[in-house]
Amino acid sequence: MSQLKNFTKGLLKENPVFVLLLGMCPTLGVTTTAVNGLGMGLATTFVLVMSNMVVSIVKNGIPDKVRIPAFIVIIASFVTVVELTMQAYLPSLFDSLGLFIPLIVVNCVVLGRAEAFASKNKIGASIMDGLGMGIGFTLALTVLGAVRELLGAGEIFGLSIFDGSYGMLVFILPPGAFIVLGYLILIVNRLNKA
Amino acid sequence: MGSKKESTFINMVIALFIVTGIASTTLGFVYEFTKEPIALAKLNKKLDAIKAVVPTFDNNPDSVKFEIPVEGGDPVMAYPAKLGDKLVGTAIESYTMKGFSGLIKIMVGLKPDGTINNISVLEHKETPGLGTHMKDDWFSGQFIDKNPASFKVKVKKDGGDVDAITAATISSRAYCDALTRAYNAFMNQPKKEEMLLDTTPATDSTIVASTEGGVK
Amino acid sequence: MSQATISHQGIIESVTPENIKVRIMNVSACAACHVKGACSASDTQEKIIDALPNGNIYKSGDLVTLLVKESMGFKALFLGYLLPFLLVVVVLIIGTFLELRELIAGLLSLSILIPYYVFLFFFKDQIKKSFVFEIKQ
Amino acid sequence: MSITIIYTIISLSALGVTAAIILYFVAQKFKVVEDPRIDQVEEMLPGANCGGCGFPGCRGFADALVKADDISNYNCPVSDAQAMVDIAGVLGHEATAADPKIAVVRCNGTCDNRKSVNNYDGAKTCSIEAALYAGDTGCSFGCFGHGDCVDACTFDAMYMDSKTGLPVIIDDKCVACGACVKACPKNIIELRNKGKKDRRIFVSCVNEDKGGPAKKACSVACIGCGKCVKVCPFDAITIENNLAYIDYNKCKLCRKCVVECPTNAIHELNFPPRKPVAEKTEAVIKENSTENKD
Amino acid sequence: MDKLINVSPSPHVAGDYSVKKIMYGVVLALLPALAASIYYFGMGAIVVTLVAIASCVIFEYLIQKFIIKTKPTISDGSAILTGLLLAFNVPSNLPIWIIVIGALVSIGIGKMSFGGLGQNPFNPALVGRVFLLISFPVQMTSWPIPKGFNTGYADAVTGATPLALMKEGLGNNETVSNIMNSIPDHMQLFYGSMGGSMGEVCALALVLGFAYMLIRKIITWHIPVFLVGTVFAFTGILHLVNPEQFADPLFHILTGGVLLGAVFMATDMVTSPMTPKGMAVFAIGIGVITVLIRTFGAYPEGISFAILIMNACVPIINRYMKPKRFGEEVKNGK
Amino acid sequence: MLKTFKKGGVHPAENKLSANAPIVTAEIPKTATIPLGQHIGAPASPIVKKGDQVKVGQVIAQSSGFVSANIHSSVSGTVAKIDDIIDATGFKKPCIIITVEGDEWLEEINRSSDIDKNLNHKSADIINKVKEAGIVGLGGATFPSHIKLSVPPGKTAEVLLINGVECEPYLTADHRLMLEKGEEMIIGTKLLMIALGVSKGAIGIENNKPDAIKHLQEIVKNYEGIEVVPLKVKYPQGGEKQLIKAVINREVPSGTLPIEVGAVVHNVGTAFAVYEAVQKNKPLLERVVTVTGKSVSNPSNFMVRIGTPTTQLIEAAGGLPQDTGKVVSGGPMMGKALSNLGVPITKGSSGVLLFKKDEASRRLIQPCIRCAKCVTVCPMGLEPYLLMNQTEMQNWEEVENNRTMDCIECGSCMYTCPADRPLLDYIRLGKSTVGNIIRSRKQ
Amino acid sequence: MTYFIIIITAIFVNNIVLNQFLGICPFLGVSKKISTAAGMSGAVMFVMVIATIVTYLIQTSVLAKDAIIEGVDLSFMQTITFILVIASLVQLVEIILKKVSPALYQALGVFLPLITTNCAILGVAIMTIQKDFSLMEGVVFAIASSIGFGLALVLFAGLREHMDLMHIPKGMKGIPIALVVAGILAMAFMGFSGLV
Ligand SMILES: Cc1cc2nc3c(=O)[nH]c(=O)nc-3n(C[C@H](O)[C@H](O)[C@H](O)COP(=O)(O)O)c2cc1C
Ligand SMILES: Cc1cc2nc3c(=O)[nH]c(=O)nc-3n(C[C@H](O)[C@H](O)[C@H](O)COP(=O)(O)O)c2cc1C
Ligand SMILES: Cc1cc2nc3c(=O)[nH]c(=O)nc-3n(C[C@H](O)[C@H](O)[C@H](O)COP(=O)(O)O)c2cc1C
Ligand SMILES: Cc1cc2nc3c(=O)[nH]c(=O)nc-3n(C[C@H](O)[C@H](O)[C@H](O)CO)c2cc1C
Ligand code: SF4
Ligand code: SF4
Ligand code: SF4
Ligand code: SF4
Ligand code: FES
Repeated sequence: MSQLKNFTKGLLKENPVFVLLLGMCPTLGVTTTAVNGLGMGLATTFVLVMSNMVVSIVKNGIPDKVRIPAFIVIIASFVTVVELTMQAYLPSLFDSLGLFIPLIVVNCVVLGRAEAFASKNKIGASIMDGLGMGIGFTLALTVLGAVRELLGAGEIFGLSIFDGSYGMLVFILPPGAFIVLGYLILIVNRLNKA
Repeated sequence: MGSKKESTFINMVIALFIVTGIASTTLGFVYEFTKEPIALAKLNKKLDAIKAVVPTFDNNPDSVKFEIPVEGGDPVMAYPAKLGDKLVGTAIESYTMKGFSGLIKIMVGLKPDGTINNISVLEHKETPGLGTHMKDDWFSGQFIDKNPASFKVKVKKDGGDVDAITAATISSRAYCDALTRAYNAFMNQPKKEEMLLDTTPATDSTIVASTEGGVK
Repeated sequence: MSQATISHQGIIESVTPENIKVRIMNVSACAACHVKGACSASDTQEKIIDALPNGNIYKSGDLVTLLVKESMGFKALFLGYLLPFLLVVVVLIIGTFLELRELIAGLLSLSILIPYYVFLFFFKDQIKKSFVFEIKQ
Repeated sequence: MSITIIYTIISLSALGVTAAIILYFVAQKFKVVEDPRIDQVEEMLPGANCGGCGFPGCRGFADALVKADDISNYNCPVSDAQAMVDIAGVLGHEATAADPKIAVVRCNGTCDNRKSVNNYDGAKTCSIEAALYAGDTGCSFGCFGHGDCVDACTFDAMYMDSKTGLPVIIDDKCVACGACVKACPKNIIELRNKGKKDRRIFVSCVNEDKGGPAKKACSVACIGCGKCVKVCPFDAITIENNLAYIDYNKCKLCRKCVVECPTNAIHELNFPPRKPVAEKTEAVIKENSTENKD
Repeated sequence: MDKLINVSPSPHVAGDYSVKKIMYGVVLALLPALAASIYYFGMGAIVVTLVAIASCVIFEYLIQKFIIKTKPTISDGSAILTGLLLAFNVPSNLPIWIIVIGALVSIGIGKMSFGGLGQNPFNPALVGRVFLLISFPVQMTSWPIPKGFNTGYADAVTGATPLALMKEGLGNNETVSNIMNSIPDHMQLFYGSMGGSMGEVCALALVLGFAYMLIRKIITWHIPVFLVGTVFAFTGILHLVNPEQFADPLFHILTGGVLLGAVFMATDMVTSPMTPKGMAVFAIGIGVITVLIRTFGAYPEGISFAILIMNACVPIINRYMKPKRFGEEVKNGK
Repeated sequence: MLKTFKKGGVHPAENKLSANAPIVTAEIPKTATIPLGQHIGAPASPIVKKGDQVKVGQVIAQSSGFVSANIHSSVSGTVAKIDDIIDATGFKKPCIIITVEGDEWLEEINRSSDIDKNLNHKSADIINKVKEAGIVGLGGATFPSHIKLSVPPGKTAEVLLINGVECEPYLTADHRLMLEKGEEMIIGTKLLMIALGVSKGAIGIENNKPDAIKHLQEIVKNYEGIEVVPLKVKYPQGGEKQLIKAVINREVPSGTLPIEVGAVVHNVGTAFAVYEAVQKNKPLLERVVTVTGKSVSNPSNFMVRIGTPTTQLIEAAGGLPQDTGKVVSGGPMMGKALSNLGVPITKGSSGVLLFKKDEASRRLIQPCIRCAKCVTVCPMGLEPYLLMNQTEMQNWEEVENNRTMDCIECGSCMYTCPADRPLLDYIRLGKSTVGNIIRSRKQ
Repeated sequence: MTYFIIIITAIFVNNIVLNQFLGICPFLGVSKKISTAAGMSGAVMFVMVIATIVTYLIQTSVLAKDAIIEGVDLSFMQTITFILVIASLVQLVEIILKKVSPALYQALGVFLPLITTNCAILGVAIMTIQKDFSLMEGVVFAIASSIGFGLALVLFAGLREHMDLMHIPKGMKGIPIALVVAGILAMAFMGFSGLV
């Protein structure tokens, strides 16, 4: 697979959220606005790229049996880095993402890529793969956030599109997350087939 | 694929030891590095809230904060703001449990005589589009420069002077409740007199980094 | 009449007159996920199940379905998870009532698991008798 | 170095070592001897995780393949036959390159060829009609046309031709999984060799009646006359129960029987058009083209 | 004989129930309540009803025709019913665009996403209603005050429902008897002279509809009776415990959507259990959750939520509440 | 209160058009086509060849297994051929075709119509006679009757129930038989009681046949131990298990036979056939068949020789109406639609029912609205909608767990379904598939 | 009374799956059978409680500020520690069970999918710390959360079983319809808001 393909496959064909259905908890949990989705997506992308990179560097030094815990440690470290950095420099975003930042650890996109891809491939490919997956994830979260924000409050990225009093609150509330994601997956499936 | 390390006991321990060792070292340093900015961010958040509700000041209200006990509930936190050595206002972090979805936290800026300077909402879980309107200027604006001694902090339905948010009387009521709590605490604070007389020079406004967040 | 059963696919590992060993792949809760391949392998475990030999029609390598009565599944659940869970919680409550320090109470409640598992160990043959696996093609 | 860093390192390393020890024991107890070949085989599988093989996902299947003594009974419907051969190679089994197969519909009882004698009004599925009635035509062997086979195909490789009332197989999509064969209560669909250049010759009829009734019920029925048997130079054709059958392993695609058959029951697929010899042949060619449009 | 004879498996005759008859039967049973709401809310009721029905039918048609591409089946009457019941569940001064959104949600999300009639696990009209309630709480909780032969629509004078008054009053630590003074008496409640959703106000009309459906054997008595009984018993007990904290049971039954829900929405056969035993469990569940929400929750009324929640339990109820099998439990007098 | 079974049931329009038409002896056909498989179980094996001369009552095919029955010639003449003939379902089945010549009976058959009240028989003799005479259940199931009379070891029969319910709409064959051959039928009942060694017998009759109830009540006064039980009009009152529940209030446990609760059920026609076999030496070679339908000009009841073509009976009842859309052998609820009209009357045919075009088609299938009407009416306490769905999804394990095998195929569910779902079609498919699974498991 | 509030909140008002979005993967992925879903919830309850106790003890006696040494605050290591501890714990339970009673272990293997460390378990452990619960409160919270998880799971398994017999439109089959159902369920559960 060419580098480019490693990168692009994550965008639509193997989009981690819409197609692979990975990392659903943060996807649903943080996407009340497009900005939150973007922030979470970028945080995850960072962890994904860094851990993919490190995993592919150290893969040969690690015995099979402790592969998973070692990966977890690596991933968790990057998560903590993100956590601390965000807390320091983007405190309000950190507040709104809340619990889901530490939960990046258990996001199977990350562990999954480390395990399935980075542990078998060279650094370059691994980074591209991580980047592709991460951007796919970010894209999905941002789209979901934007749709919810638009339907719920008439805004996208805080820019008013129509009068907020016409917004349907339910889309900002938990039920809206499920419903919008359900239909988005439907649409992406159709697009992918076409 | 190169040769993998065998999964022997020793290998495993060593590998994990190394991985965790490196990870922890890195983390430790990152932590050290971000410790101050984090503390700063936390402090700033608080200071911003205080700034928003009291007149210009030049001290660090966080370093002179104190608790005021409240009857039948948790104490509220008071942050005296001074310009030079003059108390220009006190920010009171007050709360209520009577919101539509429970807890609402507000920061109330009171001038030394108890007049409301400004109010900001710190934390709430009210329904977006309903209770959230309590953050709107028109709503909080109606309290500015009112003194609860004369301005009845109650929604009109309950015989007060406050215009309630449409379809969110509960939130409005809760807001008034938190405000009243702040006001009462301020007026009944044991240190009140002392505070007004306090002439100790304000520490310069550089922020003391070691300050921990303080209030949860 | 037939009762609600749970079935699980497996592959016959070995056949002896006394029992048949069936190897199953125990996948995690995410098993329904499209790309479980992309997830880590650590959460797939092989388990060897001893099943009752019924007839000589099976040979090793056959793909078979293991059948367990649903009630048996719940019994296993009770012994394996719920009972120890209850023990832990009860000890914790007692500890809290005795106003022990949290650390002590917590450790105490966790340590109740040790005698529990010892107990299970002594009764393992008894337990074994009450769990019967059937297989069908 | 601050004290925090020191403690960080101490506690985390301790944790790491503890985890290593626990995992060591886990590994000891579970002994998941992951045969490296599993990964290899999994790589060769399509990764569709469709469950078509009867195992939980491709990895499950890969695992089963690696552990099995004889893999000839295992088949991945999605990947082509070559993949299975390659896998057999990896696993050191005999590489029996099974010829690629494809489903064929052995009934040509279209609405025109086979008139209805009554009007079936029950639930519109083949299996239900089969359980109760012989069908709404004189042929009690032929296709009911309710499309149970089409429903069974998970690869969208079939559709019901609304004109003929018969199922049609889309060559490119059929992976020879056999689901349709199992679904058809009349045993009309057969998996046959895909043939050179996708060319196939088969008897498109399953009627076991004697010639007279068979011909009466359906104008293109095999009447068991035996002419094809005589003409076949490779002994590929046999007749049993008044029905001819062409063994695809023996058939060399010479097309002699096709011309010989008096009822046009023998079909040829994907052959170039013949030089016009007789009008009958033309009919056959026309049928080919309908059969092939996808 | 010119045409071929039919063959089919037995039976060769069919009874005279049909989906259409059932659906239109329910519509008929809803007419008294419709009449009552037109009486009380005038133009508003007519506009809301027409918009809701029309948009439900149109959405169903469009979705079937263009999205899932099946033969449109709008003539079976279920979309009309969904529209009518959606209209019955909203205030009569609801802006038209909100009603259209409600209809889209009812039909699009609540029904067609699952494949249409009979496939949906949740009551479509209630999915629409709860969606609107959560999305547009302001508009959905301003109730026109009923007055005979009302003609206004958007400009109707709004007020609160008895339940909202009760909830608010209790929230202010007032006593029940105090609050009751500002609420119409029980007889008025029975006739429907109170604020509320369009179709829920007139208990009399709903009871008439119930009787009609019973006689026509469209529904059985189990769900309505168990549901109302549960609400009565539960609120009765609470009332006995503290009459100043909890309103009397009759008040609870006559106000809000209990009757509408019990007779027309919980009985939706698609989304309710199949056996009398199951229906009893289902109805009791709804009753209990309704009272819990009303008396302890934030919302003044909870029947819509309660029905949806119990809808979710229906598969489990069906699974464990099987009909008694013939020959299952043999106690033959041998 | 009339006795009835408790759970479920429907009440289709009765349409007993031929209730007042006395039984007419139908003409002897020109050729008789006698299928070898007229009963449940193995087809009989022919013992005549092409060209053989046969007489009325002569055995032409012999029982070929434990569950099988003899077949007798119902006419006299020459065996034209033994061949596969398309049967009612369109499949080819072996038949003996006899070209009729005259009407020559075997001598040992007593053709007088005097009533022979001699009850001095031994159980074994009766059973043997029944077996020899090729009697099978005439209530529809065509199960060889002698097997039902041989109580399996370990079980005891306590009561004999005679099924005169005739709960199927339209059909009146049993009704007329009870009215016209009541006494013979009662003697047959008595003989069956002797064969079974029971002292109690009951005849269950639906309350819509008051004349038959009265008539039989008169007669049974002379016969000890027999009671006539009027039953509520509710389909499927005549189902074996429902009848037992209604009359003696016992439920036959799932998966077992009536003998489990000490009951044996026979149809009135069977009882009459037993009378004829034992007292008159006459094997089963004719039966009463109702020919009816809303468009039929003379709805009638015929005494018909087995092997008579259906078309001949239809002619005798006034001919095939122009707008016939469907022809059913048996009643509207359980009968089989005929795919061609040339098929012969067999031992199991109780009626020929003609539907007009507008009655003949099923209505459009709609999605199930889960109204539970099918559940309510199922007399077996099943959930037909579920069985259908699970069969459709081929979830055989669940189909079995939900007891599809208990279904008696009464059709009540499908009759009542407002969405016109083909419930029973699917349930039958489920039953046959699950039946196969169970059988293969036993091996 | 606080326990009561914790319980009601965690089960109904802030249901861990429908409102907090934790444990979505098993929610969407776990088997279609009600019994398996129920079994799974039981197992999760055990793991969640044990995990909460262990992580709580680690937090308070190691990580919290001043817990081991005055002035040292290791709480930033929460994430990494908890995930490691929980992951090992899950494995440990398995080994012990296998060792002490193979039959039991086998039966569970056939009955249940594997329990993995998922968001729900880690999330509850972290929330216990974040909400400043005492140990007992934390345990009650964990139990209530797992009941809420089980409730959602079982309801959902029932709906799945039901929908397996229905003709869901092609594109909606599987995850999309599952999410829509979850959304409607979440909407219905919003009725419980304020119920404390
Ligand atoms: C979905 C929904 C959310 C609500 N949220 C709030 C809220 O956040 N704050 C509030 O005061 N009232 C809220 N309410 C309304 C109250 O339940 C109640 O109806 C309202 O306070 C009545 O007061 P009014 O006199 O202001 O109309 C909400 C109602 C609904 C239906
Ligand atoms: C914290 C954690 C979360 C996981 N989440 C998922 C998940 O959401 N979906 C999934 O398919 N696998 C997930 N996995 C991996 C599975 O548990 C398991 O390893 C995988 O399904 C097995 O796939 P296999 O069949 O390729 O071996 C997760 C693993 C961990 C450790
Ligand atoms: C649904 C149903 C309805 C039946 N109705 C009748 C009936 O009306 N009269 C009758 O004699 N047998 C009826 N039977 C057949 C009886 O169950 C039983 O087979 C028969 O009475 C036994 O007598 P036989 O062996 O003499 O035929 C019915 C069976 C079923 C399943
Ligand atoms: C007694 C009865 C009650 C009904 N109640 C409702 C209802 O509350 N909401 C609704 O959308 N449809 C209702 N319907 C119509 C129909 O069942 C509904 O649209 C289906 O749920 C759509 O699949 C009802 C139908 C009947 C027969
Ligand atoms: S079902 Fe039949 S047509 Fe479809 S892929 Fe399988 S073999 Fe081919
Ligand atoms: S080939 Fe078989 S399954 Fe397919 S439509 Fe014809 S009869 Fe039905
Ligand atoms: S009677 Fe018909 S519509 Fe009603 S539940 Fe049964 S199958 Fe469904
Ligand atoms: S399921 Fe069987 S027994 Fe029940 S009503 Fe239907 S056909 Fe009759
Ligand atoms: S045998 Fe049929 S065509 Fe030759």
